Parts: sequence; structure tokens; C-alpha cells
Amino acid sequence: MRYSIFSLARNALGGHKGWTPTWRDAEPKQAYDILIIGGGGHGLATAYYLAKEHGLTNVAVLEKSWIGSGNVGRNTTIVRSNYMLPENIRFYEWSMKLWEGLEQDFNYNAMVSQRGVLNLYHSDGQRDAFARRGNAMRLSGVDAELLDREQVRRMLPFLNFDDARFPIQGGLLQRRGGTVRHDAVAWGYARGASDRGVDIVQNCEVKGFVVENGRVAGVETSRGKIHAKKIGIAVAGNSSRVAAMAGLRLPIESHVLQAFVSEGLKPLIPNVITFGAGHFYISQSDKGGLVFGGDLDGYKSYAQRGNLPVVQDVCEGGMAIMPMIGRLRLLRGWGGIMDMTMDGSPIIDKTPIEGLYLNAGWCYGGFKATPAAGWCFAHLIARDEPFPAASAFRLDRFARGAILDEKGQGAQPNLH
Amino acid sequence: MSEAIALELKSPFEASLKDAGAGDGVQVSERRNLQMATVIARAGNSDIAARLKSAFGLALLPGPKRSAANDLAFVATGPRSWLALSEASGLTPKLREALGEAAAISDQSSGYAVLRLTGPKVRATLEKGIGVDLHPRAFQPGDAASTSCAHLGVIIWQIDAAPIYEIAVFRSLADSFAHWLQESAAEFGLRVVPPR
Amino acid sequence: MTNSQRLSSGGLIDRGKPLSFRFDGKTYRGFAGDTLASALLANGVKLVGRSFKYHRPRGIFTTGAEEPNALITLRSGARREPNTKATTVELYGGLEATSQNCWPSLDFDLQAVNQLFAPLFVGGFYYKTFMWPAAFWEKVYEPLIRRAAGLGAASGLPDPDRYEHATAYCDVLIIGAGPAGLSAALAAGRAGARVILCEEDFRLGGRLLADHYQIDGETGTQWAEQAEAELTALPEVRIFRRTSVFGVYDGGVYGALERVADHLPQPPVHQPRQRVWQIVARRAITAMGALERPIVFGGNDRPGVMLASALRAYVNRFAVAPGRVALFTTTDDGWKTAEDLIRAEIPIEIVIDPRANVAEWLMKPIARAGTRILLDAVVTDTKGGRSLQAIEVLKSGSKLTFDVDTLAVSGGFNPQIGLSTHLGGRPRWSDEIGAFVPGELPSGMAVAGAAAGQYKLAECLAKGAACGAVAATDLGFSASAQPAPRVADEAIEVKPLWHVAQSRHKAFVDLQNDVTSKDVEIAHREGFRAVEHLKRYTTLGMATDQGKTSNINGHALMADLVGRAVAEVGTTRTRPPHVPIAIGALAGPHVGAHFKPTRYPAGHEWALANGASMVDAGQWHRPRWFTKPGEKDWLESVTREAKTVRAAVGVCDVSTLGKIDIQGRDAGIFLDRVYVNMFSSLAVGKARYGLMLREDGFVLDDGTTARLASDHYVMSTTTGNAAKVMQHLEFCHQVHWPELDVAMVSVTEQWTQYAVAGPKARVLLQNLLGDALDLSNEAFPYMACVEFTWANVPMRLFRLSFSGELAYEIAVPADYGEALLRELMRAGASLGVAPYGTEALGVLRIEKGHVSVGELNGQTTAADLGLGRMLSTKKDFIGRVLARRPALTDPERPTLAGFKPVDSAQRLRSGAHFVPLGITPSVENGEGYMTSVAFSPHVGSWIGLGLIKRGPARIGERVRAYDPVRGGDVEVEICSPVFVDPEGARLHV
Amino acid sequence: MRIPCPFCGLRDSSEFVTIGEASMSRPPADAPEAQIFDYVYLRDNPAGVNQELWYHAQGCRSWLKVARDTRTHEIESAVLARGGAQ
Ligand SMILES: Cc1cc2nc3c(=O)[nH]c(=O)nc-3n(C[C@H](O)[C@H](O)[C@H](O)COP(=O)(O)OP(=O)(O)OC[C@H]3O[C@@H](n4cnc5c(N)ncnc54)[C@H](O)[C@@H]3O)c2cc1C
Ligand SMILES: NC(=O)c1ccc[n+]([C@@H]2O[C@H](COP(=O)([O-])OP(=O)(O)OC[C@H]3O[C@@H](n4cnc5c(N)ncnc54)[C@H](O)[C@@H]3O)[C@@H](O)[C@H]2O)c1
Ligand SMILES: Cc1cc2nc3c(=O)[nH]c(=O)nc-3n(C[C@H](O)[C@H](O)[C@H](O)COP(=O)(O)O)c2cc1C
Ligand SMILES: [Zn+2]
Repeated sequence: MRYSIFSLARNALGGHKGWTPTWRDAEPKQAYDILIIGGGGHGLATAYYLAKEHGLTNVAVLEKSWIGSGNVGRNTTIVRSNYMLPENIRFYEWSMKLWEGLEQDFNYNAMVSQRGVLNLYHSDGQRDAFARRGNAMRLSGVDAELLDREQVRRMLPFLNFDDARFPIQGGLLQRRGGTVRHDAVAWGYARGASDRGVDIVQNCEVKGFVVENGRVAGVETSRGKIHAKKIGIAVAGNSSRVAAMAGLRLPIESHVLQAFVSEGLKPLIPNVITFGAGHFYISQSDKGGLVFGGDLDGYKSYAQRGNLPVVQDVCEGGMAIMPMIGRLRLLRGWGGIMDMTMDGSPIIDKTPIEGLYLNAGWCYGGFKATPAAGWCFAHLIARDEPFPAASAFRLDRFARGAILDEKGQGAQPNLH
Repeated sequence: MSEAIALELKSPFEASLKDAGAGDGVQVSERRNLQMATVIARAGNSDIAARLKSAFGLALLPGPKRSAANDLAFVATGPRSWLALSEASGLTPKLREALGEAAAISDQSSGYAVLRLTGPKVRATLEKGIGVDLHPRAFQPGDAASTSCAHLGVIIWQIDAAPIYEIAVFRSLADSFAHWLQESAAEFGLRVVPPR
Repeated sequence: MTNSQRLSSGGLIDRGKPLSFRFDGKTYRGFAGDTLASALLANGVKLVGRSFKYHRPRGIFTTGAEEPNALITLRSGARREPNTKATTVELYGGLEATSQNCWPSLDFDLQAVNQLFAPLFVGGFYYKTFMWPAAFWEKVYEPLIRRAAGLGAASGLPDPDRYEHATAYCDVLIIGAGPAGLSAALAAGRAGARVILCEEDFRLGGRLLADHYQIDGETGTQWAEQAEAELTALPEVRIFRRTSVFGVYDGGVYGALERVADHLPQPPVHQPRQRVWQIVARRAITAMGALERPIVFGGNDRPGVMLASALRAYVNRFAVAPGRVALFTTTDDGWKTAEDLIRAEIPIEIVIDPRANVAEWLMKPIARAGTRILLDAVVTDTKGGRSLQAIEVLKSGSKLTFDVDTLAVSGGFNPQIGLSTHLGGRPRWSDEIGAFVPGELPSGMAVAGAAAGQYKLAECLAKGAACGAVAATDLGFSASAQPAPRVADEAIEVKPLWHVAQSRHKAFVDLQNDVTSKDVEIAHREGFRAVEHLKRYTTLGMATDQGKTSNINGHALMADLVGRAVAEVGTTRTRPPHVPIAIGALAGPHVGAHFKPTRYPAGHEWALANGASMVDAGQWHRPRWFTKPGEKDWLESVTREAKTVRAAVGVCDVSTLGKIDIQGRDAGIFLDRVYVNMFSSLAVGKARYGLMLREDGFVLDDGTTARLASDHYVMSTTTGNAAKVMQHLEFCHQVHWPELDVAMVSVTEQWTQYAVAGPKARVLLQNLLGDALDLSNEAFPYMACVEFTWANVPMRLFRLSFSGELAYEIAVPADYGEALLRELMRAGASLGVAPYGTEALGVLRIEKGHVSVGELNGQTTAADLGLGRMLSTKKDFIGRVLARRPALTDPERPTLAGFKPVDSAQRLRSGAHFVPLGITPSVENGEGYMTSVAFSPHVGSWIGLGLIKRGPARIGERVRAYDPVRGGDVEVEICSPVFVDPEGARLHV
Repeated sequence: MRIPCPFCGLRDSSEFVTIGEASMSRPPADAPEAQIFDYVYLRDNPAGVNQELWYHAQGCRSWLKVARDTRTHEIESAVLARGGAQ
């Protein structure tokens, strides 16, 4: 069913009795051409683009829980392409472009809101590092502006300009960056894929691989064995666990990242803002909640929840730049499991096992990647060659030393 | 110029430690002219205790404890390290002489700033910064802990059940520590008493 | 302004302490002991807010933190607190509250027209529309949606109040001071355990304050008072009133918020507004009670409809007298409301119970009072404008209407399972009480009382005491058995009724987020059937009450729709905080200038007194430059300072660099392993520049390390990496090579260190030290070091140079740091000495081509920095192997070079990218970037260091330094990174 | 989370930093490059009990080997990485 104000009005007249499921809740078949493991943003987008761009529809997405239950349903919704390394800029900018046309493309309003992302800087050194980044973006044709203190003050007068420990000196602004309604991305892709024939199978946990002669042949799941010629892994925080079923060790650790939402408020914070001298970033959802987060808890975890010190650290960061939020209340906090790589950049590649493909290592930045990750992963699976925008995200880059370390932290995942 | 010059000593809390609030809940004094040194046991040498015993009559307790004899105190800061404190001069050479190969000794007389805290509300104040249980059932005279207090690394030990505590912080952080102390103790009243 | 709806006697309010307050500009009066909600009700105020989506009039629904409706904005100005639940606000004199989400007024809210469009605004409508034309979303639709969103408005002003953090320890933490919690506290406290009892209310007692109970022949309130008195007298029991436990964390850590001053107009001097406690408990007992749940029927949101147990609390505890009351109950407990109203001589018109059979003894007293009873009947709809006027009841197929202004609803109770599930444990369904009860508990936690589904008072008291005793004995205390208090048992039968299907009008499931039963049906139709999907699609349970009154009904409705049991459908995950917590409280005391500690070097005050501007270097404050009278800008000061060093002598505080004492027989071997170059071969009395890699082959840090004795080195690190390097060294020692005889400790704080640099540096030091040391080039050459005593103070002198001039670094114990600085300046006065700051330091090192933070950014290799030859081939060291990976040794990597503008008047900026001349800059032809720049008085123009492909091979070539974000585009010439004295002659004079 | 430091006792995890798995130790100098690569880059990353390295940065400055369950955060044991008791 095509969505529009007219379909809405028509259904309203009919007491909303006419709506049909947004996606089919499919029973798994015994065999498919392609299986995608993981019904998160990336898995669903991959299925969508396999169907839409490559005409491959004998595809199933296997999700161990309900779709969107992973990180796509628990991120802070920020999308941007303000990276420093050309390989990353190229990929995330491709994603930005896809975001910009997404809603018309899949006929679902995911509320892509290009309200601007502002990264504050607090020292000359940081300013120059941001200049380096902004210039790299501009060289790649991506919008970037370096604001000074007065420009930031005019834009966001409520920030702490008066008694800050690390005074705000300015910021790097990407106006095209912003937020997207996270759940709707999963639902929209699921709907688009399902409409084109893809089976979305929920409550179906992959528990092992069937490998025959060095080639994948299918998976063991909580709902039985399913055969397939090609299998794509897109399980984010669970990448190591699933890869281990195929005997692979990855350059990944799973860490917990918390996020928080405040009670609903009238519009207060117009953009996405990040603190440069502490761990804090914030935006306001269209519903009115301030959505914010900060650093990883720092330890490995599969528990989807964190601890109090980081809650306090994040709020401290928030008060440091915007002391007006002191009396606003934190309503809920939650955690997600991040597939943190050794250089902080992702992996979209074939694995040593034929027919098995890997999309992983998104750290805390993979939501913004969703369209491009789906696009590029679908391309890789369908054509067995990388899509150019993702050609640097290879597994062997660590062995070669061609690492993509934006922060210069080295092989320590919790510092990226 | 030359030997005639005497360098003036400036203690870290000189400028920053001030009274706060009304009342006498907490009394604080700075321990000035303290000699301090880090003592780290060197590999293969486990006779530090024996040497301390014979040189100073100090019985070194295992674990996170303060061991003292006369003027000399050893506050354990880690499995093989201590902060030695004394008011008499020449601490570092004395320790080097007594411990020889057994330990590495580094002068820290200026490295730390040390406060002594007491008063009926001292625990109520410290629990606003220190995450270690200072209740008498858990922490007693002779106990020590290396921990953090309001974002600052500290070493704390208890001198007396009164209670009297001493806290060492890195010198450069004295102002920040004083600020925290004043804010936290103000509701009970903080009095600066003459240094000892 | 009278308390028109107040009983003349009874209740726990203090009629001797009247308090006046304002709501929406009107003045009212309440009493000490009131909440804002009870005071409003006592004043006959029923309409207090508007709902989120449809702007429907809303009143007071509950008595606690579960309140979905009565959200107001408390206080004004910078202390404004939007979305405050009137039910949780303790009344104080002068309180000021305003309604929210309405315009122009609460009574007449224009956005109530939204109700007309309600047929369109169903769950999830926005996903289906607002897509065309594409440009409209950003410009038209989204701004409209955003404006409509949210409830209260923030002040936009900095919060003026202070917050504290504190840690408390206990053997047994008890959460909730109702009968169960009080009994638990008494049992554990009497056994001698350290007990903390947290109660979010300002008065202990829980439901004992709200219901009529007899315990051991006393009223429940009296019993609670006695328990409180006994607990207060126990030395190891701490009672935290006005304190909500909001979260359970790993290892027995509980978060609690103490509202220290929220019941006052503003915090008293030296008192925080609130305090967040981190409670470390060996055992915990949650005794948080149960929350009553509503029934979903048409118009169930109208002001005047409230929970039956809440109405009872308003009558019994707050002496509020409602008007004409009806009761709609599907539980035995609901009947107690009727009983209590009758006891308070408040007429109750009718009791409606959908059950066909209700115990005689429950009905008898009600019937006797003349109240009509309708069994096997349901309320289908309500009528009224801004408050309830009538209800429609369906009984045996016929519709009856009753004029009432208050409808008490009792749909059963839900144990407060919140905290018990914070660590991920799933609740368990109990058929007996028709509710979820705590399932697998976090270790060390027990649940008692109504929170565990134990609804009988006797059971609450007994189980509470048992839990308290078990916790104490588990921990080695001996608890003596106490006789159980005598109480009359109560009936608890409940027959869940989730939804009155015969309702014609909107029946609300989530009152705050305006989620109706119809929305649940739509979600079902569209496939959002998992409860977590239902939540996200309809926003059920996502409001400020987190579904405390709504989730179960929504989930039960979905269970009906999918034809499964509630237990199978399950419930959504609860998360901390259990109640919303002010962000300022979670942030704590470290705000403003105290966000992070500040470290001051010993010479700080001297520097301030001598015109220094300061800069943050990590947590340190360092002088950046010293302004002399008449200097017009920073560049003039910095240039003067740099020139002084090159021509005469300057003094710079370098104390912030990390200093690590490394001692032991194996210290040299250890350093050989952590540095790329050799240190075991360094002569005593000498220093050497060292470079450290990470294990992945990239540069970690650099610095000079001096050998003071055969078994004693002192290492220096960069300011920013001091802690990181210390951690790394400890790691290498403790984890990799514990067998080495090496001991290390940071002595950064012990030593204040000044660089004395410039051709006259030696003279200055000779002036100062006299013949204490022979400073001649022969006796004390470049890279020499010595420990000595001067003026009875132990000192260290190093002949090091970052500036490229004849230079020394002199170190003294920090207590003498300021004194030495004064002496240095005095000794140099006749030589024209000047203090210099980090900017001039930067100028001098860039002129000399020394790398620093700009180049040591974690992305560079030794070879990138022109230091590749330092990597020893004679030994293993951290990073050796992986530094050889192909991409790290690629000759095309950007490598360190110097840069000069072709037009010497042009300014350089770091962060600019290098691109070839004459072609359009693009990412493909980017060749590297500028890492550091300075205005060089020596060269007479701006100069820079940067990393550019094959840098050293391209000296003399010109490229563009392209800086579009700052509008810069400068033609530069690649040159040697050493601009001054490339032969190093000046170092050796 | 509370870490049982063998020297200091139970302390809040915020006093510590962790750098991940302790399952593999640094290969000797003559080990093949692949082994060093494994050590630096590859992780088991198990869901379950995990041996990991924690540093008591705001305490006794010891590196600890901690056995911790990544699903529950429960800690089975903690010992000094360098071996020995205190
Ligand atoms: C708190 C937080 C904030 C974040 N903020 C941002 C942000 O602002 N911007 C941004 O760009 N990114 C952000 N991220 C990161 C982003 O959410 C993730 O990188 C991204 O969502 C990961 O891709 P995904 O959507 O496919 O993952 P997921 O949604 O996690 O999908 C993986 C799916 O695989 C399923 N699965 C796992 N194992 C199995 C199995 N064995 N069998 C079947 N199914 C399985 C899981 O149940 C899950 O549904 C944030 C993440 C978190 C947690
Ligand atoms: N007959 C029935 O159907 C029925 C049902 C439920 C309850 N009850 C009655 O209610 C009473 C239950 O006693 P109880 O002691 O279990 O509960 P209670 O409701 O009397 O007390 C719970 C207390 O916990 C406090 N609290 C809740 N959450 C808190 C938090 N996070 N932090 C701090 N404090 C918190 C509340 O303010 C309250 O004072 C009994 O009298 C019982 O008979 C009866
Ligand atoms: C962008 C964003 C906004 C959210 N807004 C709300 C909100 O307004 N109210 C709410 O209760 N939860 C909100 N949540 C949190 C969810 O309720 C939920 O906690 C989160 O999706 C993680 O799922 P879990 O808690 O079920 O594990 C939001 C989550 C995200 C990612
Ligand atoms: Zn420790």
C-alpha cells in the first residue's frame, strides 16, 4: 500500500480498518539464494537494495528477536559525513546522499532532518584539527564550515560562554548533517524489502553455519536449518559471536554505549551539538526529548546496559556546555552493544569462507551509514566485488597497515 | 650571588585553604615541612620489612596500611610501594642508606600536599568525594587507601579514631582539592586551624 | 481562596501551618503536609493540564511518581522546572506553578482543535505522510511537528542551584518505607546491621498513611511513627527521606536521589538542591509497593477520573473531600475506597463492579450507607467539558447515566517491578494477582510486600521482617525472632478487566501520550505486534511516567488481539532511572570552571603577576605569553619573547612535561624495550632523545631521558601524554616483563623545571649558581646532566635544547619552584632575560623543526617524522614488528617537511591541505597537510611544518596550502623543516 | 561495577581502565609477524567469562587480570597481572 496524505485520509474515513502489515512477518522457507543475518538497519537495507538495485528477491533477513531491536533502535539518530580520512568521507557522503532521497525512494517518512551538526572546539590545537577535517571534507565536495566563537554564540546563545573550564572557541559545522527517526529507518527498509518479495523472519536466531567444502551452504537457526548460496552477516555488536560460529576471529571488541533521553520539552536545541572537551553530544527529537550520550562505558559487554559513572560523566559534560539543562530531567537511559574495531572504521568485505560476507565494525557510527552500508553490502554480495565507496573497508587492511584511524588511538577499540 | 641565597619555600595550600560556612563540623590543617618519598620494592628483594625494622624499628604491615614508628610513617600505596613520611630532614638519604638495593626511592617532598582533617562531620564531608567506605567498621586507624576524590587522585589514611584522617594530593591539584573541600564542608562549617 | 473541598478534620496535614501558593497566577491555600496535587484538589481545582497530542483537559490521576496527567511547570525564572508531577511536589509557602502545553490558557486551549483532526493523528501517522514535496519536510512540516512536540518549556537559563554526589555503604539497603520496608528495616537494624532506608515520600509509612489499618491495636500511622522512632534511635540505621532509589547497577551499586531542598522555595546557603547517592549495598530489599492500574474505557481521561487508591489517599491522608463520587472497580481493594468515603461521610453515589459476584461482607456496609451497587456492569463512557459531569454505565444491556464529578477506578495492582529488572532480569506473570511480579533478581536483592505481589498487610509485615532478618543473618548478624504484629487480613481478589470494549469514545491507554485502544488496534493491524514494536510505534509507555499506569493495559489489549496470554506477549523493558532525575543532579558539583580539576605549576602566581596569559594544556594552566606594557597584540609579545631567546636568554616553565623516575638494575634494558633507540648504552650524566612507539608501530610519544646513575634514569614525556605513557610503562613492566628489576614512579609533581635558553643562558646560570657547578662546554656539554645541591636544595641540571639555542633545564623541588624562578629572573636581569610562554616555545621549536603535538597525533610513524633512522635494528622494542607493515613503510606516505609562503606577507595556518598548483583541488590530489605554523622572527615570515608526500625529496617545489574552511589558499615552498642553525652549531657553544 | 583489587579491595570500576583481553601474551621477539598481528589485532570477544586486563589507575596502579562475564558483568576473580600476592 502506497503511503500518502490521501491514503491516510481514506483510511481515517474507514476507521483505520484498512491498514495492512507494514512488512510481512514471514515463516522461513527451507532455502534461499541469499540470507542476511541481522534485522537491524544494515541487514534490512541490504535486503532492500538487493531486491531493488539487483533484482534479487529470493532473500530472507533472519532476526533473532524483533526487527530493529538492536542498535538501529537505540542510537542517538545522528547522521553526518564530517569525517577526516578520505576513505571515510567518501563512504559517509555516499550515505548522506542516499539519506537525502531516502523517503521518496522507499515511500516512508523517516524524518530525515538536516538540522546541522556542530562540533565545538576549545583550543587552538583542536581548531586546527577541525580545520584539517573540514578542509578534507571540502576537498571531497562535502559541506563544512569552521565557525569562530562569535558565530557559535550567535547560533547557540545558550551555550556556556562565560565560566567554562574549557571555553568554547568555535565549532565545525556541517549543515547537511542532522538526525533521522531511527526506528522508521528499520521499518521503512523492511517494508520496502518485504514489498519486493524479501522474507523478514523474526525470532529466528542463527546458531551455526553449514559449511561444505569451504563454502557456506546455510545456517542452523532456532527455527531449523535454512539453506542458502550466499550469506551476509550484519549483526553489529554480535559480529564476533556470529563470526566465531564460522571459525573466524575479528579485529573487534564489543563494548557498551549508553544513551539517554530527557522528558519531552518544547523546542530548545535546534541542532546536533557535540562537546569538544568532554564526552557529550545532544539533539532534540521531534517528539521533544533531548537525546544525548557520551563515552563508551569502557569495558566489553554484551549486556545492553551500562553503569552509573558514565551516566554521571555524560551529564557532567552536558552541564559544562549548557548549564540550562540542569533542572531538566533524564527520563530513560539504555545501552547498545558496539562492534568496536581496532581502528574505529568499519568492515564490508568477503570472508575467507566462500559465500560468506561480513558487514561489521560500525562502532558508534553505523546508523548514519545505514543506507550506504546496505547499498555497498548488497553490491558486494550480488556482484562479488566491492562498491567503490566502500572499497577501503577491507578485513586485510590491518595486516597491511592500511588502517583508517580517525582519532589516532591505535589498536585499542575503547578509545575510538 | 651564590650560596648566600636561601630559596623560600612555598607550601601548596598556602593560598587556597580557607574557612567555609558556619560551625565547627570539620577542622583542617596543612602538614607543612613534611619530607616524603616514594619507596618501591625492587625485584627479588623482599627484605624491606626486615631492614625497616632494624633501621627504624618500624614494623611494616602488609596490605593497604599505615605503619609508623616514632616520626617515620610508611603508607602503603600499592602492592610493592609506599609513601614514606617524616618531619625530620634527610628522609630520602636515610631511606637509601637503610634500604639500599632493596628499594627504589624517589623524593616526593614537594610532590604531594598533605592535609589533616578532623571534626564531627569529617566523614559526612569525605563521603561527598571519596568512594571508599570510611565507616569505623570498615576503615580504622592504621588503614590507608589510594583512591580518588572528586576526580582527583588521593591517598588517605586514618591516624586516630576521633576520627583524624590525612589526605595527600598531588601538589598541583591543591587548589582544586581545597575548592571541593570548602564546598562540601560548608554546610557543616570548615575551620582552618594552624598548620602542624 | 478557601479550601472548599477540604474535610474539617482528619488527615496528616498540619492545619496549624497554612501555606499559600499560586497556580496559573491565582493564589490558593494549602497546609504543611500537602502535596501540590492534594492542595489543588482541596481548592476544587480539577483541570491542571492538557494532554500531549490532542490537548485534552486533564486532571489529577494518582498520588505519586506514576502520575501521567498532572504535569505542571514548577517555579519560575532560572529555577523553572517543566513537566513536574503535581503529585510529587511537597507544598511550600510561596510555591508557584503554571500549567503547560496550552495556549492561550489552560481553560481555553486553541490546540484542542487537534481533536478534530484526531482521526488523522492516529499512531504512526507521520511515517505515512509529509513526504511530498520533498523540500517541504524541512521547511514546513518538521517545524510544525516540532512546535507541537514536547510538554513543558525549559527556562533556557543556567541552573542557579548546586548539586552534590556522595557515596554511602550499608549492609542492607531498604527501598521504600511502607509496612514491608519498615519491618525489614526494623529486623535488619535490630540485628545490628548497617541499614539505609530510602523513602521517596517526605513521610514514612507508605500505604499506612493512606489507608485505614489497625496494627497491634494502633492505627497504621501510629505504627509507622513508632517504627520510625525506633529506627532513628538505632545507631547504624540511616534514614533517607525524600530519596528515590532510581537505578540498580552492577556489583550492588544503587543510585538514589535525595531531594535536599525541593520542599523549600530555594536551597538554604551551603545546601545543595539535590544530592545523588551512590549506595553500595551488600544486600537490598525493595519494598516499593504496588501501583494501581486504570481500566480503559471511553473518556477515561477526563479530570475527575482517578485511581481508587489515590482517591482514598486524598481523603484519608490529605483530608480532601471530593464531590459526588462513583466507583468503578474490578478488585476487592476498590471497595475499600467506598468504605473509607463513607467513613469520612462523603456520599458515594454508586459502585460499579464488572464482576458478577462480590463478597457479601464487602458490599454490606456500602449498601447500608445507601450507595447503589451495580454488579456485572461497566462504565462505558464519561461526559463533561473540562471536568467530569456524568458517567455512562452499561448493565445488562441497558445504558444508565449517573451525574458524578469524581470517578474512582480500580483495575487491580501492579507490583513495582522497576528496580528488580534493571540488570536485565525478566518479570514473571502471576495469574493469581493478574500482574507481573519480579522474576529473577539481581544478586543480593530481595523483594518484599506489595512489590512482590504480597498484598495482605499481615503478609507485608511478615515478609518484610523475614527479608530483613535473612539479609542480616546472611551477613553474619544475629536477628532474634520477633512476634508478628496482629492485623486484620484483607481480601485481595481481582478479576482483570483491561478494556471496556463497548466504549464508543476514545478510550485512553497511555494518558500522557494520548495512546488509545484504537491505536493499539492499528498497531496490531500494521504488524507492530511485539510489545516493543507496539511501544515504539504508538509511543505507549514512553512518556514521563514510563508507562507505570499504562503498559500493562496496552500489552493486555495486544494480547487479546493476537489471541495469546499476557504472560506470553510479555512486557517492555524497564530502565533506569526509575523516576526522572534532574540532569544537574546527575552531573553533580563539577560545573562551570570546576568541570575538571585545574593543575597549577609552582610558578603560576608569579606568571600571573608578570602579565601572563594562560592556556590550557590538558588540565594544566600554562603561561602562553607575557604581555609587556605597550604591546598591542599577542603576536608582538610572542615575537619579542622568541627574539629574546635567540639573542639573549629566556626562561620558560616546562614543569608540566611528564617526569618519570625509573630505577633498578634493569632500567636500561627496560628502556631499550620501550624506546626505539638504545638507552642501556647511555653514559651516566648524559641525556638522550627517545622515541616510543605503540605496539602497532605508530609513534606514541617522545622526550629526553637522562641517566642520573647506573641504575637511575629520569624520563620526560610530553605534557599531554604523561599519564598515558606512565600507564604504558606500568603495563610493559607488570604485564610483559615483571621479571625485570625496574621501578617507576611519576615525579612530575615533585620537580619544577625551567628551560633557560639563549646565547646568554650559561652566563645567567653562572650568575645564579656561582662556582657550584662548572658549566663550561667542556665540563658540561650538550646533553649532559647532573644532580647537585645549591642553597641547601637538591637540584638537577640538564643541558637540553628545544629551541636550538644554548640551553639548559634546571629542576628544583616544587616547593622552591617559585623562589627559583625569581632568582633566575634576578640573575638574568642584566642580560635582558624574559620569561616566555608556550607560543614562543612553539615558534622556537618549529624554527628548529622539532616535532610536537601537531605531529605526534597518533597517525604518524617515525619515518613520517623524519626519525626513521632512530629505529634500532639491534634489539626488540615495542612496535618494531608492526612498524614494518607495507602501508607504514610506503614511500608515498606524507613525510615531515618545512613550508614557507612564497609571498612572505602571507599567513599560514595548520590544518591546511597541500595540493599541487594549477589544478582544481580535490581529494584525489591531496598530498598532506600542515601540522604546525608560527610567525618566525628569524625567517621574517610565517613558517610551517607539515606532512607531505615524499616531503624531503621535494625541497624547493611549490604547492598550495589550501584552507577553504578559513578562506586560505597560499602558495608555499617546500623547504627543510629546520629553519635555524641546521648544523646545530649553536647547541654546542 | 565493583572490581575486587587484590591489594585495595572492592573498588568502583571508575577507578580503573581496561584495555581488553588478556587471553594472549606478547609473543617473543622472534615470533612470526602473523603471531604479533594476532596479538595486537584479533580478539575472541566471547560472550561469557572473559580474561581481561584492568589497570587500577586511581588506586594502587596495579595491572590486574580479571575474569569477568561480558553478559552479566559479574566478576569471578581478579589477580595481579605480574603474579604474586600483594
Ligand atoms: C547508544 C548508541 C548511540 C548511537 N548513536 C549513533 C549515532 O548518533 N549515529 C550513528 O551513526 N550511529 C550511532 N550508533 C551506532 C549505530 O546504531 C550502529 O552502528 C548501527 O545501528 C549498527 O547497524 P545495524 O543497525 O545493522 O545494527 P543492529 O540494529 O544492532 O542490527 C543487528 C541485528 O542482528 C541481530 N542478531 C544478532 N545476532 C544474531 C543472530 N545470531 N541471529 C540472528 N540475528 C542476530 C540483532 O538482534 C540485531 O537486530 C549508536 C549506537 C548506540 C548503541
Ligand atoms: N488489597 C490489595 O489489593 C492491596 C494491593 C496492594 C497494596 N496493598 C496494601 O499496600 C501496602 C503495601 O505495603 P508495602 O510496604 O509493600 O508498600 P507501600 O506502598 O506501603 O510502601 C512502598 C513505599 O515505597 C516508596 N517507594 C516506592 N518506590 C521507591 C523508590 N524508588 N525509592 C524510594 N522509595 C520508594 C513509596 O513512596 C512508599 O512509601 C499494604 O498495606 C498492603 O496491604 C493492598
Ligand atoms: C532517539 C531515541 C529517542 C527516544 N525517546 C524516548 C522517549 O521519548 N521516551 C522513552 O521512554 N524512551 C525513549 N527512547 C528509548 C527507548 O525507550 C528505549 O530505551 C531504547 O530504544 C532502547 O531499548 P530498550 O530500552 O528496550 O533496550 C528513545 C530512544 C531513542 C534511540
Ligand atoms: Zn588497587
